[in-house]
Amino acid sequence: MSEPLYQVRGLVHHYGPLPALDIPRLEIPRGAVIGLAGPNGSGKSTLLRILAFLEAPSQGRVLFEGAPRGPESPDARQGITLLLQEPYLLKRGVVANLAYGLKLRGRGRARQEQLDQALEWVGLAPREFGRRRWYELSGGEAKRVALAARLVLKPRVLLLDEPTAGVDAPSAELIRRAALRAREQWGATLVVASHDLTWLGRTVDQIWGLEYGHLAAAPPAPPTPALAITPQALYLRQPTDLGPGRVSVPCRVAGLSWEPEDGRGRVDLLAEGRAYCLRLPLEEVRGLGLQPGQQAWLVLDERPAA
Amino acid sequence: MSEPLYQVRGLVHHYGPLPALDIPRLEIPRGAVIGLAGPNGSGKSTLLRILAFLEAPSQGRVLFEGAPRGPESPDARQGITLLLQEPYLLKRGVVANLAYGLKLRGRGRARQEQLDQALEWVGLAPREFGRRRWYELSGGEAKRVALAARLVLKPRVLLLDEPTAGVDAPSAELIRRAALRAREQWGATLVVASHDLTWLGRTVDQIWGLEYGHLAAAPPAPPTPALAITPQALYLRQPTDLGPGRVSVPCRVAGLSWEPEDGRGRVDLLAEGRAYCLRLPLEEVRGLGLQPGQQAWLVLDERPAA
Amino acid sequence: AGGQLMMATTTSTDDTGLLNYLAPIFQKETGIELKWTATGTGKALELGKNCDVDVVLVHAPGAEKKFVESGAGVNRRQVMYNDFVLLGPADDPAGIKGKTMAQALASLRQHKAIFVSRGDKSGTHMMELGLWKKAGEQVPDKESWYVQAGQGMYKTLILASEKKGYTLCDRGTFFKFEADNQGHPPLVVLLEGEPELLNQYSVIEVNPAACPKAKQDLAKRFSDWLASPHGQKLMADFKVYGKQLFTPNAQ
Amino acid sequence: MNYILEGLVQAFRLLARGDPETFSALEATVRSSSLAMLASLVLGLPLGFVLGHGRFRGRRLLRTLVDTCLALPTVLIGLVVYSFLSRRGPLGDWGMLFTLPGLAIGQAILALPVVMALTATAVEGLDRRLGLTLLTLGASRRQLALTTLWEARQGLLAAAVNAYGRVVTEVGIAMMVGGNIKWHTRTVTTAIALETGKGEFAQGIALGIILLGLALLVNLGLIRLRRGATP
Amino acid sequence: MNYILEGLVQAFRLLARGDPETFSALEATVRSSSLAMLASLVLGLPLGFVLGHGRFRGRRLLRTLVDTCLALPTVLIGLVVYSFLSRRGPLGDWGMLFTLPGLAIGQAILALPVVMALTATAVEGLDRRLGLTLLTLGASRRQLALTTLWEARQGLLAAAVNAYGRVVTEVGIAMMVGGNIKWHTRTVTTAIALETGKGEFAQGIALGIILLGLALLVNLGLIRLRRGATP
Ligand SMILES: Nc1ncnc2c1ncn2[C@@H]1O[C@H](COP(=O)(O)OP(=O)(O)OP(=O)(O)O)[C@@H](O)[C@H]1O
Ligand SMILES: Nc1ncnc2c1ncn2[C@@H]1O[C@H](COP(=O)(O)OP(=O)(O)OP(=O)(O)O)[C@@H](O)[C@H]1O
Ligand SMILES: [Mg+2]
Ligand SMILES: [Mg+2]
Repeated sequence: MSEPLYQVRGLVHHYGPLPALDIPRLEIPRGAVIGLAGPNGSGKSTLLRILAFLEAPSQGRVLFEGAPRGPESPDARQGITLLLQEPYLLKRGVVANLAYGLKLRGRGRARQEQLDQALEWVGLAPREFGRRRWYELSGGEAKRVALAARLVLKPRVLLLDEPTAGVDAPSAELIRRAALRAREQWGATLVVASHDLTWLGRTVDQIWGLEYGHLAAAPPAPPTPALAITPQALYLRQPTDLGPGRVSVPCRVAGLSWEPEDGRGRVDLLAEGRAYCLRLPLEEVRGLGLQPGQQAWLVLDERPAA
Repeated sequence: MSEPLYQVRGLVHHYGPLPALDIPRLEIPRGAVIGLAGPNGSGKSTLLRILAFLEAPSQGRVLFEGAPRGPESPDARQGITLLLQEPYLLKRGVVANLAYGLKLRGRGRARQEQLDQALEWVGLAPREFGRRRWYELSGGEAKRVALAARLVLKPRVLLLDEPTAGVDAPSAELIRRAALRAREQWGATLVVASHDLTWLGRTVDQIWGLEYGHLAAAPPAPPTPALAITPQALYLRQPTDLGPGRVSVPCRVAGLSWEPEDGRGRVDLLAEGRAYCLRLPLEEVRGLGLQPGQQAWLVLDERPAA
Repeated sequence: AGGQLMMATTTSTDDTGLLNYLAPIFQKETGIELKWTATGTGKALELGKNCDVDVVLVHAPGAEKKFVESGAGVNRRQVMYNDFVLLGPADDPAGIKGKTMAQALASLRQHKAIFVSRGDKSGTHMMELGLWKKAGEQVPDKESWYVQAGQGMYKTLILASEKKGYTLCDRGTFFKFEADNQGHPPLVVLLEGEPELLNQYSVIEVNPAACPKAKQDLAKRFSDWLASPHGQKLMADFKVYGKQLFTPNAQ
Repeated sequence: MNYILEGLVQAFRLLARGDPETFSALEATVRSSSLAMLASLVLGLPLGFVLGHGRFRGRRLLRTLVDTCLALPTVLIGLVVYSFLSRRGPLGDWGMLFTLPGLAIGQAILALPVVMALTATAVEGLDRRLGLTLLTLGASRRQLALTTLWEARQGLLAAAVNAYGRVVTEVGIAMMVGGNIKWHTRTVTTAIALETGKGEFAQGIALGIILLGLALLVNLGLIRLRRGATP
Repeated sequence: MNYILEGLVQAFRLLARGDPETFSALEATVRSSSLAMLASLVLGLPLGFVLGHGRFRGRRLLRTLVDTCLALPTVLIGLVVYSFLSRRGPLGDWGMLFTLPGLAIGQAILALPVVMALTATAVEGLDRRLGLTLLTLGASRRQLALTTLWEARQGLLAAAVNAYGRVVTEVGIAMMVGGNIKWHTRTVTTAIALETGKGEFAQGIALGIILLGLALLVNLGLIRLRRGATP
């Protein structure tokens, strides 16, 4: 079980002449919950499609459980599922959409409780929404139905492309819980792309930054958290005497916040246009005595030149 | 010019038996920048479609400049434009998509500078994206192209349905600026629906909350700011002796933040599950001596029972 | 001189190539361009009745007489004939070779030998129906051995040969069939030369009283030309596979 | 004008008195066209799916060829099928010439390119996300094809209705391969052609109207398939 | 089998030596079908748009009727058009019977339901957001229709190609209204019918192949219209 679930080697993907992705090496351990962040067009969706084996990379290999796969290999087909950035519902009712994937797996007729539960996970009342047709949904509702249709499959790998875009805050929280439940309940591995760094930071173990198709922080083990930092990385005065391969960068305190869900506190920092966050018990946050807008320093691993 | 741009009276909209919107009275003044917030399915998109005269309400009247309109009336047709929640690009190149609306207005061939400028407003490099075809775009890029295609028309009314969903943070900031520029440069009136309350609070004059198709705060003049509050509304100890029709509600400090764009500070508060915000110079925020998670009180106008 | 003359005619005159042969000569000599539409006899007469053509050239004496009597046509003139032959498989299972027409038909019925009828009210079909009548036989409409094709002559021949059946055929088409099968057709002539097998062609001008716009002058020129000794000689000279096909008989 | 009115009256009369020739022709039409439609749908839907969904070399050229086959003259099909089914032809032993199943073969060839071309167009016109969605939900190649076709059902209905229109109205194949044999392979269209040739125009129109009536029945039966596929 | 090979050889021979009868028939076919296609597209595209895009009462019934008209037998159309154009008919004075424009009228009637039905299907199959998008960009009713049709161009192409296939292969109207008059209204299909009737099967196949060649040329010309409409 020490073998990583995904191993990516020398991945390059082109659209016509445009290179969209260039990832020399990447490993995703079993049971990891990984966040993908990066500007529009940085390649998040492309990477997710490749991890879902929907698109074959122009170059390089993607191994799943040690073997290369295609959309036809049953393991990958039934074990991996992707929520598209703009989900598409089949031209049927909500329930039929939920049941479709189960039917494909030949698990006979989907049990009603199963479907109801999936709807509840994404905050949709089964009684109200079960009956709706595919076009009788608002944007956020449609997105949540699509997500429910993935959750109900209890897939081993859950790839989510902006699951909370267009979704209201309470539902985003439910989605966060559903994602984490997937790992707890059936050991799912998750990769989640999102622009909502706050939400993402609270949901995933680590965030990988993508930019122009490059992974900003190389993630091989031991993984260096790129965007979620530890308290040890934060300095209120400029640190001296760092070990080799480490640098200090000035940052500003962008925000201090209290998270109603778990009562914990959080510090958001901005350094060189990139956001970092630190999650601590509320008291510790207060104990740091930070003020919004205040200057501080972060100590990071030196990044190799791109 | 004292007549409001939009006057809505007795608006009710049904989808089949489901009521999606019920707004007895609503007025939107010329040059206002209004935010619409509310959970999924609360009717934001429906309201925007009705304001764009794309959909006729089941009941009630919507007056634009004092007169009812339909999708065919040239004033409304060419003066009002809506960015759909899931924008659709015509099956042509990016440039042709941008030029399409201008061509409809018979303004001859669109000038190149005009189109380039619109792309720059949404943070897309004209040189790089001008040549792309409609399918050669990432989700966020497509959304921004669609927005640019609205901005280039310099419409009198700009209705934006979740313009920043799926858009990266720097672009969201650009979109915010573009929206405000529209009011400054050509006096546009804006109504913007979004789930990103932080962004929305920073962009609009006032936020109207929608819930189950009802406007949570009745917005007729003088408008009671529902979600953006003034410093006078915030108390650190429970206030007594309030005037008639006013109530105090306990709240918690959800966050303190520094806004890199304008260097101002901001306090986010949560009361009864609703978010309020207060924008102040950074020093004043610090001067309040607030801590995340701290308890405080808000004084609000008593809300009539729904 | 000049002008266009519109004629409706049966398929046989076109299929044999007779009109392709006559029309250019007629045009050269009179300046009149002959245009024709080749269809079933019934349809040709109906087109005449509706004034859509100026002249008809057909071979169904009974229908022609009615056509003239109804006032649709005038000046019916017999111009030529060819003849029909009764074809069948060479082994002649019904044994009709050498019999008279009436005996032959009776024998077909007795043996329930497959007989393929045109079944399309064409001149050939009318002839066949007349033969049954003359022989005092009921037309065997619903008998399983009596196959009603409802098609042109050539396709009826194909049908008959596929089914190894008997059929009535005009000699022109049989020539073609014979030639196409390198002189060894799957159907051979079993009965021929009886007087009732003559196939008379007539030309009829459309009645100008009923059709004011009909070009009766041109129609009459054509009719006269066909009946003239010159026209008659041309017909006699017309050969299919080296054999004369039509016998001129204008009075 | 008279023909049309007479034809209408005549159509009702034929149906009302249960004219055996008319009903025999109707039966032949229904039988052969049903067989032909069955065959062309069974072959044409999957082939059309591949043509519209696949991404293989020469796909565009293949589409052009299929589109070209939309202009296959029925008489040509009739002749070619005849050449195969004739006693002297390679399939002569099957004894299919001048039978309804033989006729249906020819008609299926006529319908196949229609079904293929329109199915391909319908599949191509679907939302690009559909295929990805089905794959992410775990569809195998077969399940993908089936669901895609089901999502495209409006377009497939159009394909089928169009092909049906062609099959049920064609004359060339029915004449050449069917043989227009009374009581056996005489279809409504060959009967119309025959009556027209006889000059019985009103009767021809009457039969034409009856054929249209049959098509109307078929289409009314399909109405419910249209339901529920659009908002 | 021989017929087919002979027909192929014969087709090349006819084209190579510029056989005047063949080229006259080709010309008649091109002329009448072009006229018919022009008329049916000019009428059928807007009507099909309304049928597919409009939201009026009775729309579904109307679609069913149009679909039924896909099964209009050509001989019936021929007879009806004949009834109007005949000297005795109401439009007899126009002198259109046995002319190519008259034939084109009948063929346009044949093509119209095909164009309408397939245009409606194509328009219905478009993304629901297209219409809203065009309205939000300020399109008038006419601009909406034009752009919608342009976005549906793949489907319209299928409609046109299908209708063309029908028109170019039909025999019934060409026989009845055109009259199959040599050098004038003899089209390739009536020539095929004639040759086949005479038993000149190889010649019939040759002409059929030539007609297919014409269709291939037309479709090759359309290939570039396909480009750029799909990723
Ligand atoms: N089908 C395509 N053809 C050509 N280029 C494409 C295609 N799809 C994506 N691209 C380009 O590839 C790059 C990566 O796109 P991708 O969708 O992976 O970005 P993303 O990180 O998901 O962006 P977003 O945050 O906007 O969703 C972008 O520059 C995009 O324009
Ligand atoms: N075409 C339709 N038919 C039936 N019901 C619909 C339709 N469109 C929307 N609805 C319903 O109407 C209500 C309002 O939808 P609307 O799209 O306006 O919500 P919204 O506020 O924009 O939500 P979101 O934040 O998810 O975009 C929802 O309950 C939705 O399910
Ligand atoms: Mg993306
Ligand atoms: Mg919405």
